[in-house]
Amino acid sequence: MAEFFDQIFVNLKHWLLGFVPAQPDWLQPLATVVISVAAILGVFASLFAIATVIERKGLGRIQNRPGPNRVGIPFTDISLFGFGQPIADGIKALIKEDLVPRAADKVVHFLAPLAMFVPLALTLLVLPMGRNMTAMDIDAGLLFFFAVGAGAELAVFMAGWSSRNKYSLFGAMRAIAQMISYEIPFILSTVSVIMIAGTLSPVKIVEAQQTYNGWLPDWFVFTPWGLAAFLLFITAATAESNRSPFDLPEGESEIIAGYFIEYSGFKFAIFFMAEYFGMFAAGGMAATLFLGGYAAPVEWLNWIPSWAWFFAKTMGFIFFLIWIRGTVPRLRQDQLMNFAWKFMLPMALMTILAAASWHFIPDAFTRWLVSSTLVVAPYLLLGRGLLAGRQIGKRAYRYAD
Amino acid sequence: MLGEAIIKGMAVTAKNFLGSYVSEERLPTIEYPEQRQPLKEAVRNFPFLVYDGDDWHKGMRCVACQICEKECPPKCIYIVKSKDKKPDYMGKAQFYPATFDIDVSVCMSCQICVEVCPFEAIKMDNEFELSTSDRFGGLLLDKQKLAKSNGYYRHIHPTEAGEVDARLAAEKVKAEAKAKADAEAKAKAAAAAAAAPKPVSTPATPAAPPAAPNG
Amino acid sequence: MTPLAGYLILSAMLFCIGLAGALTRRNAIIVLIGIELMLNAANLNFIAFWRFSEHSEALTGIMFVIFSIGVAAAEAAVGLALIIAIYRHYKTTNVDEVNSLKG
Amino acid sequence: MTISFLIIAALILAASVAAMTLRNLVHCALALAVAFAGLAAAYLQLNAQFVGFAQILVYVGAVAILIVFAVLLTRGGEAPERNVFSGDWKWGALVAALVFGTLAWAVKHSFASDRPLPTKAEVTVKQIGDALMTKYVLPLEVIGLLLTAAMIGAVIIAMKEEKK
Repeated sequence: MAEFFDQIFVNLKHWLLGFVPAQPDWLQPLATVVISVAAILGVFASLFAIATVIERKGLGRIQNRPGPNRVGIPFTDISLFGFGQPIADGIKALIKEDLVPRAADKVVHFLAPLAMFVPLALTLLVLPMGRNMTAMDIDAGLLFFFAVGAGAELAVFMAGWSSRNKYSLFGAMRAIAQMISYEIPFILSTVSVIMIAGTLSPVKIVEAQQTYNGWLPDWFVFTPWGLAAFLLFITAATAESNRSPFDLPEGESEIIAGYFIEYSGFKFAIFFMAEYFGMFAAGGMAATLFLGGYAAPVEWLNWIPSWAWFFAKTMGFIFFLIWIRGTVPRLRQDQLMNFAWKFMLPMALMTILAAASWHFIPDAFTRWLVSSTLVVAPYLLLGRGLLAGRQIGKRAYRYAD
Repeated sequence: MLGEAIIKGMAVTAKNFLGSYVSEERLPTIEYPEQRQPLKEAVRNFPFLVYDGDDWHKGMRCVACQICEKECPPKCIYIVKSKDKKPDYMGKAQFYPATFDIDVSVCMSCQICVEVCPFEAIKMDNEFELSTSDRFGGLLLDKQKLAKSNGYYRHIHPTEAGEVDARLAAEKVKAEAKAKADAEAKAKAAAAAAAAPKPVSTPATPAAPPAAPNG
Repeated sequence: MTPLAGYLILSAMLFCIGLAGALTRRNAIIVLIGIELMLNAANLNFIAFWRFSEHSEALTGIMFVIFSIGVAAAEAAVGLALIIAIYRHYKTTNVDEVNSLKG
Repeated sequence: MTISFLIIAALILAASVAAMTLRNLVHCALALAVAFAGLAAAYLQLNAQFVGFAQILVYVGAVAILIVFAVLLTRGGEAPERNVFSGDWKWGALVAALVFGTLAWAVKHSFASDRPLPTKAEVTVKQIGDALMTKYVLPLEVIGLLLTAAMIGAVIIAMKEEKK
């Protein structure tokens, strides 16, 4: 029975493929790709709608207010607890007039949201969303994930520059500087997982984490280097998708709305959706690399279908981002850069060293000892070292006191 | 340990988040149209005309003395005095306003008209949901729309209405006492006049009653 | 016209477009873009020959291209640094006007 | 000469011609990015997956943005007013055409024109990793050194000299 639910979507796809005639040999593979892509876009678009509501309700509840709970079925007072809100937002985005500034560079202005959305949607193809439910099971899946993710920076520049607006150019420059400097820890934090799993393919990385010893599953996050790499990956992913403490590019207080300032109507909605797709992809990859993808946390929970675990972990990551957004204030640009280059880069290199020591030391106890010291020691030294130089005290105002 | 400040912050927001589902004090929002904030007593928005009893035209206290019209700073009151009179709450015949318009788009709720009104005829209402689609006619309230019963006044401003009613009742009692006293004095004077001519003589011509009221 | 010849013709065309751009355009950055295109044309040749060689497990073609991408990235970085330094000094990136050797 | 090859070739050539001939420099840089992406597609079609993704990561992700930043730093944003091509552009075009002629002649008469298509060469990342770590470990170290030197050199060249 559990097997049936677990493979329900795979069987559904095979059933659909049955209708596709087999004469032209290129029709079958095309059909599989079309079905997978349609499924992914459908699922993640609805997840995007739900995520926006969860974000606004979560942030509201953190600030002791209920968040959207009005939009429901029209002409009745069924409020659907606010989950009608994305429909209202979608219609609003569709109906709103789409202004293009006169001085804007029409072609580049028009292509920017597309160039932003396509790479971030492509990154979803390599995520193993369930047992043999991967749209594109390729050997160098992780490299594909980072390569296509790097395409988003160019789109950010296109948006910022083509709007011919100083604020948007500022926002774009900040966003690119941030994305490039956080891309290196983002990639380096996964090198340790690749070393231990011995492959770049996310599917095999997840299969390496399926076993359980005793109660604890063999996830990489339960190893010292795994935990450090997981935290680095999450921080870098937050910075990569311009979220919460790293949302300088669209710092509303300073530069209004960053690089998508001259976009309204549906183009703005595409930017918004692209950002969320980036977060889903980062969440999915974090779950795949460190939290055992579609594996159940404990042995006897295996009857729950594998894809349910994947989406639970991804939405858990989204809620964690919302939780961080409700808590931590925004970083200054120089703090942001220092944190990336002076703290996260050395830490990422140290986690690779820790993973190496974990791999080559046979004895379990010394393995834990060496690996955790290789992670905790630089964490403390770097942390203390970076803070030593500056006097973190009460802020002294030179003029207004 | 580095980073424990972030963890402490996360704990606070987590407490708020979970608390908002559990304890009432962590979700103080009043969802406006369904639940309403109880208005303080002294809240005032636009004036209205008070009337006693149940017929708004007969019981209206306003006697069209037009003091409020003259005193109103933005000049948003417009009164046309009636030709005939109607008895007021003490039965004395008074004028009444044929038309009494207030342009609430101009009124600035300063309550000067209430302070200068000698007859307690105009008071401040706390009704604020007054949105209309018509910008001009819709905001010009005529006499009928302005008239509200004294019971409504006592409902929205209980203490103030209590004082006003007490004062009016006292005035009424005093006026009646004075009227009674006048009546007695007149009766006594009439009786005295009737008694005085009998003992002297009974002249043939009927003397005009010396109307000498002693008020 | 086998597929290998197709790729070779494509990379030759790409190389010549890059060469034409580098030779005819005024702006230094476009010259650098032309050089990038020429480098990429060469990479395409390597991969084409690797794909159509008998024992493709030797991986020489792929190795060459990986190192070539590394070197090209380094070269682009240094080239652009030079252009920015020249721009700061001469206030122009026009290749014809940057012709005096005096520092 | 499959259709997909023709599509990718057309995309690459169109993008690179655009990169060379457009007036606005930022448009040139973006066209170059499209050309790089087209080349990555060509590599994928030639079953060189690792190189295709490396191409996207390095070129589209970094070099294109580097060039765009350089364009902005040298005030290339606005469209140039004077003629975009240098004075004697005809000679350049002639030289390029000659080079293409010789190359095309060489390809036509070489053994390549009748080379049969061998089997699908499936290369896993593990093989590339092993090759890099065993046979090509020296070039790997040298390229690491070279990249560091290039980075430091680029920073020093482009650094603002302190006013003496």
